[in-house]
Amino acid sequence: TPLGPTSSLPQSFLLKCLEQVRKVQADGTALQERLCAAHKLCHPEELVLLGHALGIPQAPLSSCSSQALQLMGCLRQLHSGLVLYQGLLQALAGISPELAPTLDMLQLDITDFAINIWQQMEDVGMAPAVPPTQGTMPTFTSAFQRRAGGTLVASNLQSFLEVAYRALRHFTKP
Amino acid sequence: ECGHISLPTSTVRLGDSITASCTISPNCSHLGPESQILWKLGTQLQLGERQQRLADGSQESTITLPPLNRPRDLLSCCLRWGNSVQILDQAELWAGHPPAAPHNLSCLMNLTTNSLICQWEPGPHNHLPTNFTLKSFKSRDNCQTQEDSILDCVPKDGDSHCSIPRKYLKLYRHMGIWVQAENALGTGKSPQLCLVPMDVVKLEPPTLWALAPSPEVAPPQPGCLLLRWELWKPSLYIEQKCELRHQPQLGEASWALVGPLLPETLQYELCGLLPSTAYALQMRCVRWPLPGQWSDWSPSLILTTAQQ
Amino acid sequence: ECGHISLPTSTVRLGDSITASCTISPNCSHLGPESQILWKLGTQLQLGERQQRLADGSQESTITLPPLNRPRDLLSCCLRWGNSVQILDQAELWAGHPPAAPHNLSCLMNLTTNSLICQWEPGPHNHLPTNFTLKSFKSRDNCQTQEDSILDCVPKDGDSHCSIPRKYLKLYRHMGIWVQAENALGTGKSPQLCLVPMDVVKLEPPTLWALAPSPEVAPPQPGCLLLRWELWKPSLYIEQKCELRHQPQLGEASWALVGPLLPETLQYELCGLLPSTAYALQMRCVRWPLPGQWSDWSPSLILTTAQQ
Repeated sequence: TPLGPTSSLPQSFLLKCLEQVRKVQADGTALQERLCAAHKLCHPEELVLLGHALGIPQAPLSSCSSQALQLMGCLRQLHSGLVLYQGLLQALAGISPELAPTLDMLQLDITDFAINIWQQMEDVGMAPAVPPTQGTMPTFTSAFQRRAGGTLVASNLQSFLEVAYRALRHFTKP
Repeated sequence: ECGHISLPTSTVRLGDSITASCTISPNCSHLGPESQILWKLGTQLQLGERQQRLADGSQESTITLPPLNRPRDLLSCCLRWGNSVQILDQAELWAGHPPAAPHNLSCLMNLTTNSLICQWEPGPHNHLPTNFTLKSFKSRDNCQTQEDSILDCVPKDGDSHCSIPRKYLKLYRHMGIWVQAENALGTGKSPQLCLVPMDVVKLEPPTLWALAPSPEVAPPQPGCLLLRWELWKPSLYIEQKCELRHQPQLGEASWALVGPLLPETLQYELCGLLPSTAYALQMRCVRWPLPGQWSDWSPSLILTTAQQ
Repeated sequence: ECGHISLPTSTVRLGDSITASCTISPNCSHLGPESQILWKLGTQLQLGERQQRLADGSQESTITLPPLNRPRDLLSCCLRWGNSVQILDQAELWAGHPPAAPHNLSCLMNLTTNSLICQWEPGPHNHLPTNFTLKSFKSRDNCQTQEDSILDCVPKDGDSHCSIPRKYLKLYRHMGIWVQAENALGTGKSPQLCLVPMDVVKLEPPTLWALAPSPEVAPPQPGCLLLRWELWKPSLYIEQKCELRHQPQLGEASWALVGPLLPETLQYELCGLLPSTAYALQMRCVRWPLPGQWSDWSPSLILTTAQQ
């Protein structure tokens, strides 16, 4: 059911987005729990310095924050953020055999979510002309860096999703 | 080669017949000039309609077999040799029907194995080796257009179900699915389903508990019961509504339904019940407001209401 | 790389200690000139013995760890940064023992699966990931010389048995077999077996039947029983001898042994028994005169002798 850019999107699309945010959050939590259990990397704040050195990028969500809430801008930022996280998770490939299934599930769910947003934006004619790219990704040169990177990326992803969830919640209110 | 059977096809419909020919080459040692070619279908010896000598000196016999009424048979080309019958070549004959279109195709998304499991009914046995393949494609609209290549899911031999792993699925997009049956005589296709995996999630029922009276929890009023329930853990991210049903353990009492109920409730008082009576309580949930399938009813929780 | 731990080895014997060093590169942003390097073993923070500035401006700390008493531990190289402790690198430390030599290696040739199944006892746990491999070679003599390359049979994770399929076996030739256990600290080898697969065939017991009286078969004398038995089908090609044992079902009676008996007997009269008494009968067979292993005793056949 196509809609004009100004009016809100179909309710079912926004409800699906909320469900997908919760699903990706659950996957992210599973990854964090396993990194903590298997490798004692339980506190991202212990890895800030390493994060700077590795150059792990963060995804902006200014149009989703309460101060400047704007539906289409928020969706665009949410989509490119998800694309960024797809790239970061791919860079973590080979993290460890025990974590690989959890990482795969997270990647699949993020990819699904990104495609849904993109296709909905296309359906309402609001998709950017050029799809966003992942940009330069950090290179993790050791097993430890992949695990530490995984802890930082998972933590950043949870904060990213928290902001997105609040904005989507706002947009779904009748 | 001493003898060679040639057939137009080795598979025909039950009741059809086949014309076969067998050529015995001249250099088939010990071959007398006018050796008689015989045919054996199963265990029955028969003469061909026509036997002729070909230009290159080989002998050729042709036979039109009676309508085949057995799914599988062996046709042998033989030669009388002294007082024995020598087999020189053999061919397998199959008879059956083209496969019926599989029917009753249904699919469920399993959150435990994270795969879409589809099952179908193969239809009547067609007596021939038949391959079933579950075929699917992703679609941007209601399965009118195909977004990418067709995925084949091949079930284990004899199975009438197949499961598509998570990595081949787009959980929130439409996909067209059908079953194709194929044997030597043709192909049968089931009607095509068009579904969204998340809309066919198979939820496990919630877990029901009695709420034991404690300092924080006052004991229930007479005719009331204190309960709590928890959603099935892998489905926590899915917004759901639930229903409760209860039935006094008295003879042929019927179920009474209570709902819709919120999926997560730490404390719920169910009232309007008969005092000091044992009740069976069951609960089920469904994805809501997004489309979904009801879970089965949970196993019964048996609780007894307080005395008057 | 911001920080890098270097270790001589990541696996030592339990109770040994390790000297590690960690180098923090100057370009690790926000690094103050005299940042203090800290070490964390498990959850315990420690200072290194020595911290020095290297020519290229990086800082290096060295630490000799206390004797390791846990099979697996995590060593982290950290930096005090503001009031937080930042982890810059992490290394897994393993402590255990070289593998003990596996023992009690024994093999049986299984005629049903047509494979040589060997089992062993792995010996005490050595706390380290350990790979077991069943190694074998064919030999023309008594396993003094090796005829061909060594075959590796790798058991499933955690299993202490492995089966060598028929196609790798010469059933009537000698083969040398041993088990090798390997972990980061060394290798343990079991004593070598030298066997011929056919000499270690595991026979299933024969099947015992009562012989019902019939026109051809006169009823048994008092104190006698009429029996027949059949060899285990897959072993029919093996010449065998058998033994029968019987025990009256009376309190603590012991088994009486009858043998050797021919492997195939259509009718056998067992006499010298107490009249109208229930007897338990069992039978076993062995490859004979060629070497072999006795089968287990067959399940009991309970028969009662006629009255006086």
